[in-house]
Amino acid sequence: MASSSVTVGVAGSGGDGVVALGSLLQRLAAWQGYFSHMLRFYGPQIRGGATAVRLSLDAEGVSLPKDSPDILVCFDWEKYLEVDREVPLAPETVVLYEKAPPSGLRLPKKSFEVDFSEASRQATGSDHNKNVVALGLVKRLLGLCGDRASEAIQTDEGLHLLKQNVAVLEAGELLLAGHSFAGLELCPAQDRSVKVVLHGNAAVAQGALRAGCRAFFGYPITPASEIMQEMQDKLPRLDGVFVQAEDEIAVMGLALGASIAGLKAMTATSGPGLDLMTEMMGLASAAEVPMVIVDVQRCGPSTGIPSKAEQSDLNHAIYGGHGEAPRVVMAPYDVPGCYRLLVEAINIAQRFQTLVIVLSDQWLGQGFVAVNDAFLKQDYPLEELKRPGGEETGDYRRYLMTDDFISPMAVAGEEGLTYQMTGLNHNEKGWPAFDFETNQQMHRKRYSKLMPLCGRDGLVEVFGNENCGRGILTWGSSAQIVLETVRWLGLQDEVKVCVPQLIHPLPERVERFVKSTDKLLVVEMNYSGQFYRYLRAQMDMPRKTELYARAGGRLFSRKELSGPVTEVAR
Amino acid sequence: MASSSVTVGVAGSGGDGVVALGSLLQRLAAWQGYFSHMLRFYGPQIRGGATAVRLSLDAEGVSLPKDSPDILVCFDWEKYLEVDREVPLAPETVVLYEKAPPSGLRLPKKSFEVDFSEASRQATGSDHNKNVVALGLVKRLLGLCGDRASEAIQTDEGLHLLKQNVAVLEAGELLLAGHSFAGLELCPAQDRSVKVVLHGNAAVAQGALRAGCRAFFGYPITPASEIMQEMQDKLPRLDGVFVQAEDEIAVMGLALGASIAGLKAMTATSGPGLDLMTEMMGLASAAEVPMVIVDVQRCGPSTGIPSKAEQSDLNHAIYGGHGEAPRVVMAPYDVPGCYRLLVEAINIAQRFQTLVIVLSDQWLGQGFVAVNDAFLKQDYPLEELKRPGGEETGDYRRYLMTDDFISPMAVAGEEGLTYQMTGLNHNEKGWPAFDFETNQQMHRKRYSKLMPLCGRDGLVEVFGNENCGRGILTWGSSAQIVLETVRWLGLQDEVKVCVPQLIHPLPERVERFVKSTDKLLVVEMNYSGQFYRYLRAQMDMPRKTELYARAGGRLFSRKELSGPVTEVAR
Amino acid sequence: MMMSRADYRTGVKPVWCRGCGNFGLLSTLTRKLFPGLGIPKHKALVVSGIGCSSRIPAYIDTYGFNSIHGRAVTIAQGAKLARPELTVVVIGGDGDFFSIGAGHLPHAVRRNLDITCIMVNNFVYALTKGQTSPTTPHLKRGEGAFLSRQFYPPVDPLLDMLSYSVSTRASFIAQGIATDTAQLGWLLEEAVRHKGFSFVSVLTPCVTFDPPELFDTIREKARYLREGEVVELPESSPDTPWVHDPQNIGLALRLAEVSLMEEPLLGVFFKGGGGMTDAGLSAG
Amino acid sequence: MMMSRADYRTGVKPVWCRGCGNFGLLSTLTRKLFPGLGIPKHKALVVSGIGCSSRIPAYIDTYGFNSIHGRAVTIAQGAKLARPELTVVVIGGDGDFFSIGAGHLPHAVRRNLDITCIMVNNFVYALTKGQTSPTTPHLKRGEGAFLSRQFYPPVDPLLDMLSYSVSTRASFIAQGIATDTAQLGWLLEEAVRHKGFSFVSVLTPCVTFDPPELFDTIREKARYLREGEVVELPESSPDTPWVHDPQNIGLALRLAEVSLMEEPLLGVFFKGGGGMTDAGLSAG
Ligand SMILES: Cc1ncc(C[n+]2csc(CCOP(=O)(O)OP(=O)(O)O)c2C)c(N)n1
Ligand SMILES: Cc1ncc(C[n+]2csc(CCOP(=O)(O)OP(=O)(O)O)c2C)c(N)n1
Ligand code: SF4
Ligand code: SF4
Ligand SMILES: [Mg+2]
Ligand SMILES: [Mg+2]
Repeated sequence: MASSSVTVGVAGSGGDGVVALGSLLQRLAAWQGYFSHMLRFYGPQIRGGATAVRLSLDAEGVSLPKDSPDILVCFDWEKYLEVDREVPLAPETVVLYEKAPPSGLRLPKKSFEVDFSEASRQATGSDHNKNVVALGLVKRLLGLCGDRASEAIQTDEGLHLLKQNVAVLEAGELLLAGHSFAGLELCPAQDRSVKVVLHGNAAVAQGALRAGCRAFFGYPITPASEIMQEMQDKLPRLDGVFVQAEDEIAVMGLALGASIAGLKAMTATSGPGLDLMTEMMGLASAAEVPMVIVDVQRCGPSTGIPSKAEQSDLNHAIYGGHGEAPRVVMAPYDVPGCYRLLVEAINIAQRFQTLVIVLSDQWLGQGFVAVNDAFLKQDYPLEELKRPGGEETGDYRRYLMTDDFISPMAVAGEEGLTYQMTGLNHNEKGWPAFDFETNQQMHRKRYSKLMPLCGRDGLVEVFGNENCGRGILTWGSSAQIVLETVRWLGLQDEVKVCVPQLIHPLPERVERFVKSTDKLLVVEMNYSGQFYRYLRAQMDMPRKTELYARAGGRLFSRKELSGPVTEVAR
Repeated sequence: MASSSVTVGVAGSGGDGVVALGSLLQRLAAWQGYFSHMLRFYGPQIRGGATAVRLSLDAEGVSLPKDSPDILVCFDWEKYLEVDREVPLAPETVVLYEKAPPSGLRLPKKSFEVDFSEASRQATGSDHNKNVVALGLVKRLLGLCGDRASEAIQTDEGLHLLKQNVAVLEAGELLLAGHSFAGLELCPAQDRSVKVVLHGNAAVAQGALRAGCRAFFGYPITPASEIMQEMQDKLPRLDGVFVQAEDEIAVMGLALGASIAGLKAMTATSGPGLDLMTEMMGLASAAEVPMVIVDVQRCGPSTGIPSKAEQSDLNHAIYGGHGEAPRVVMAPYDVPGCYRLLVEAINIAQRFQTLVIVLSDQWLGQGFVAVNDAFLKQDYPLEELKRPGGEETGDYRRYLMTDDFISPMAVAGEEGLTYQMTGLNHNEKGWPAFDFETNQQMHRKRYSKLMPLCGRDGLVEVFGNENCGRGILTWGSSAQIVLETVRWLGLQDEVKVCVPQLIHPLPERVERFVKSTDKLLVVEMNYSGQFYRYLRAQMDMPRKTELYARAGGRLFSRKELSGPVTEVAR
Repeated sequence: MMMSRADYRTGVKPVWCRGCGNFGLLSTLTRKLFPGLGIPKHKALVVSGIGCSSRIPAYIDTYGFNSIHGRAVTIAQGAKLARPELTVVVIGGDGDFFSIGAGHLPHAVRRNLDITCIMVNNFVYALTKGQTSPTTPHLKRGEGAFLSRQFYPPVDPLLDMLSYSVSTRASFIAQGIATDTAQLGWLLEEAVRHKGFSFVSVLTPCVTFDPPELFDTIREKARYLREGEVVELPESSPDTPWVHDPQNIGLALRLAEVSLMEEPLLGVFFKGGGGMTDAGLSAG
Repeated sequence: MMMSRADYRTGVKPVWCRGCGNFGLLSTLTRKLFPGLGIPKHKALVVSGIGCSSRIPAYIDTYGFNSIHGRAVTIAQGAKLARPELTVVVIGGDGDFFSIGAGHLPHAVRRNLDITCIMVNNFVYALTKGQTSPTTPHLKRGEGAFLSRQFYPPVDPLLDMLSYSVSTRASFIAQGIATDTAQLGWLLEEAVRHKGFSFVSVLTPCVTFDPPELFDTIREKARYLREGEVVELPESSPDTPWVHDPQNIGLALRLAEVSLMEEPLLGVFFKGGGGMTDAGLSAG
């Protein structure tokens, strides 16, 4: 009986080619039409330490890797033990390992010692390709022998390693030939179209470019650097502007400068960098300069755990900075959503002349998925600045009070429309003003202009039975596991799930969702329940509201969430 | 009939000696035992522009200046019109002015043109001392002729200007001799002890020194610079450390360095500087380094209105910074409170090894009051770091998990107790740790250690009839006007007022207060109701809760607040 | 389109004190620099930080941005990259450029975009009411009549800018004085014309917070640098005088070592070769 | 109390790659510097920023603080002011010191507190996986074999530190190489002994992200500076060689102009006179 979804784990040291094995498997499968999702884990070593991946291959849609892999390839038990919590063994796990396990470790029944290195040596004279040997074996176990494999190997850049190593791959396929591995074989992919493989950081960059972003400024920081990398690679060809700056304050200054001169500008960072941007965030808000910041969240506070996900920057995104500097906060929950939401974010920044902060996180940003490429091909309407009509010449008022509180904006360089901006409180002309009335009026302008966003129902997704009174509210990548857990427990009819991608200002649809429940669960990955408290601050919650929140450092698992999810559905 | 309280206004240009007049009057009166409170206002000019003061003199206790002065001294009507909203005329105001008013301006009945300059010239040959002439006249009108005046002039440093100008003062006293000014005379001060004259910024600095603060690092910023000034003057004599640094990031770095080496360290800043401290705030919290930041709030966002008060940094103080970095947030509401709260803040920082943010504001910080000096003479117990017991040598664990979550702390330089700090997630030894369990445990430690503060009832004041069900919650300097308004409306028995000086973590006494009301009003000076939303996020509020909040730039007045206050009391 | 001088002033009245040196800079910009180079007002962008000097954009009717303390040069670079046809001028105080903003300068120099920085050096934090700035002359406590709160030696803006320029050899570095608007106008024109990063230090009196002796001393001791003429060194200098050659960075470094308080030199210190093309940056 | 070498290591295993130059620095500190100067471990404080190099405090059993990116030098100064008897050492990367942290350096130099900064210059942002840093050698795209993403010229740490020191004349500035721990140990001892601010640049291979050619070139071209001996200049230099005198700041500025990629000079560049007393600062 073939499965619709199989999870493969690989563990070893960096030098064993662990991540390469996972990536190759993912790409090969994508050519056969399989969806997939790969999680990567590293030990504390900067390079070459313990490494693991956990990877789901799915015939029907992207699903999360199971908590324990169905197949584990282990190159090195010592390294495995540094990351075992990320690829734990279940009794059913099929283990393919190279060297004998340490005496204390009890392996599942179906464990096989396989000399990958030897097979590599036999095929090529060196054991450099033991990961390709293992790939061959896994490929056979999964029944991944579709007709497109050789085409893929010939044409896919990402598979060029296999091109020179077809013999090694084939050697792997022949190993353990005498054993049967029932239940590991994958069903044929439902939709055979080749899937696109990318991670959230790449999707963010590509979405931004699609929306017309032509100016990116960055400073390296884990786990956001891939966005900068992608922008550095792509912007020059698009005649865009790219600078790796001296720090995150400069990043924001450069980006604001580009924005007032008419380019759609953005940056990406993680927690510590976001902190440094705080003062500039206030300036962007006060002077109403369009700007997008993507924050790929990692564990805080301070340097925290740079390589692991957490959802703990929400407070700063919403409330960070002195004074009152309204901004928009959004959060995608999956990789295609990263793309779509960047289009939205750039659009909103332009339309509302506002700062938009997009909260991604380490596992969304760095986890590779194979998905349908529909989101890339879709049509996206783009928004541009509201422009002065022409009649203003001579008395152009940059901060004119209009009905929708959005003033027509000229950009530096346009004839007849010179104006002066300032972070000081200012009047409609942009000139400094030190009186209460103007201060109040401009606060009102900056807050009110964003209110129409609350009606954007499309930025909130509700899954499950809309009529039931049990609800779960969650945001960002946690939503993926919540949804999987509900499915896994078969509770789709018992509980509905609301995932807002616009978080601030709070969409009306979220309020309606909360009002329609009598029992509510909020799930998020941070210690203090930031989203929960943000919701409470805005509206009344059902008496029976529970919060499931904890610090990051390990992904939520289905097992972990099944308690609270079952409880709310009951 | 003598009054127990009179409000005097002065307006003119900077060169007219407006502020000097106010200060001299305040000091002279303080020597007679009068309480007083002086508010200062400036126009946009950097120096020498429009200037005004509004000053209450009170025989019974510190009271706020009335919305309109009983006496206005005006040196220059043109300048007056730039600040007229701050010293508005009432029909009863007695106006003493030098030059004829512009034609459009209607003066109250009791208005007198007085040639202060001429009187000055007659007494000294120059018109430099016209403000002293006016002082003489006002002094007579108020009946401030107590026996201590000449002693004061001889001995008080702050009055040395009068020492050489006794003749001028006397010339002023003789002006308008033929008129009667009934009702302006002040009752004798109830308590004749000489009052101490200082502003909140000075009180902050002195309180900190009293608590043993011996390291101050600062960067100039309005309206906090006076704290730095005071520290720069006083620390050297106390063998303390002072540096004016290159920016606010360096300020925090220097202060953290001094703190880990065993000095009680602090800084003071305002909004933009606080933004720049964000990343360091997280480090202080993560590494559990004692630290106090005083934020003298001004209008935001961004540069805003640097010279005017607002209460809009609360969100950043509570929530600012990526990740979850627990800290303590406190807010004094009057000048003696600034002193007392700094003692508390430094104590709490030491005892809990935590970051404490104290929120003052421009008018609290820069407004001079004359008050009883009891708060200076009081006994204040001081707290010191919880120290390692001695048995640790060899295996000292800096972040030991203890029952109260506070670990004994050694400071750099102590023998046998070396340890390594980091902003990375770390274990009890302080060594980097990248696992979820340690991350969760250390979050719990940092949050839980602060919980005992919630029981500190003494940090919350409740005024009025504790048994009534109508309540007002307010914080910071707004509390002064709320309390005055309640008194002014005679509603002390109808409504009780709760003023927490500890704001975060939320004191239980605030929760009890809220629970004991069925109708509640929250008053604060910011646009979005930050304190109100913070309360909502923590607890259920009565269905009938109203918020009165608006941006800064003008002080609340009794008249403005009487509507909402009457409404809640009804 | 011809611009008259008046075209470059907005209707906003400066908040500066009477006699403030900033008025000299304002008129140099609106009456000399912009009309002199014929820059249409919409083609210019003036970015400033925070300080007395930084209030200037509100008074100049070009595009303007009075931004935040110390960061103007970053905003200016972003705008220049986005619209290379703009004439971008950065204005800030000594605190702005060399205290809180000091970290941005070496990087701006090496990027070498065609922008012009004007540092209004009044030796003090004026807007915040007279604290010492990084350029406040160094006097030990009680040693001199003024500014005695400064305990550590001042930074040396010209020397620093020059040392940052050693690798690029492409910057323009000059010093003028707000009280000689004729020379200042010329220096600023040269700076704007220079293709690449330019830095002009403008010695500017703050009549409210500087002790009057400070500027009296500066004016008295000031000497003009002229290309091809012998440099007048202060008497204390052990160096043999040389002929001023602003193309020679070695000589420029020696010039910059002359102490400002001993002999303020006015003129072009260094004028390097052309910079990289702006495109270089986005080709990254 | 005598300290053995082992006393200065904690039980924490370094996370660095095999072959990383940081091991050389670690052993220089724990086996040479601290025992050599007989500094009891509780009398030393090592403050670092963020980066591969900045992980070092966890491995050294003195007081230590692995702080945040670019700010270590500020924390170090605060600690030194509070406890002048501490030996305070700052360790950070090239990114730490000269990118995000660049603004703190001129001010640290002029304060001239008795602390020692060690810049681990590996020419790259290593911890974040290989981006260009401010010291990455400048090659136009495609021109050289390595690091071709760097489009603007590198900053010059030694020249900058020297130019900051011109006013104080009191700093100590040196360059060593992580692969010669004997000289490095001596340089660090001198730096710590120097009463005042010291800055030591340590050329350090990053075996993971540097192209191997980079360090091969550096090692091959490196020359030692010795007091009283003639300075060996690169062939391209037009200068006439001179006798090395680290007390002469003018000569030091000339030394610093020698391009690192042409001839990395190892030794003490400058050693100024004693600084102000630390007390000067708090006497303010
Ligand atoms: C982050 C931040 N810190 C401090 C301030 C307060 N501040 C305003 S202007 C200024 C310095 C003014 O000195 P300078 O740059 O020399 O300009 P000047 O007023 O002398 O022209 C300071 C510290 C601020 N606005 N922002
Ligand atoms: C504010 C902030 N921005 C960015 C980062 C990410 N980051 C960590 S280390 C580093 C640079 C590392 O380079 P370097 O300082 O040269 O040290 P190395 O790793 O090469 O030793 C950066 C940018 C950070 N930790 N904090
Ligand atoms: S304080 Fe000084 S710099 Fe500021 S406006 Fe007045 S004179 Fe000019
Ligand atoms: S990446 Fe480079 S600097 Fe970092 S540990 Fe590895 S070799 Fe050392
Ligand atoms: Mg200045
Ligand atoms: Mg480096």
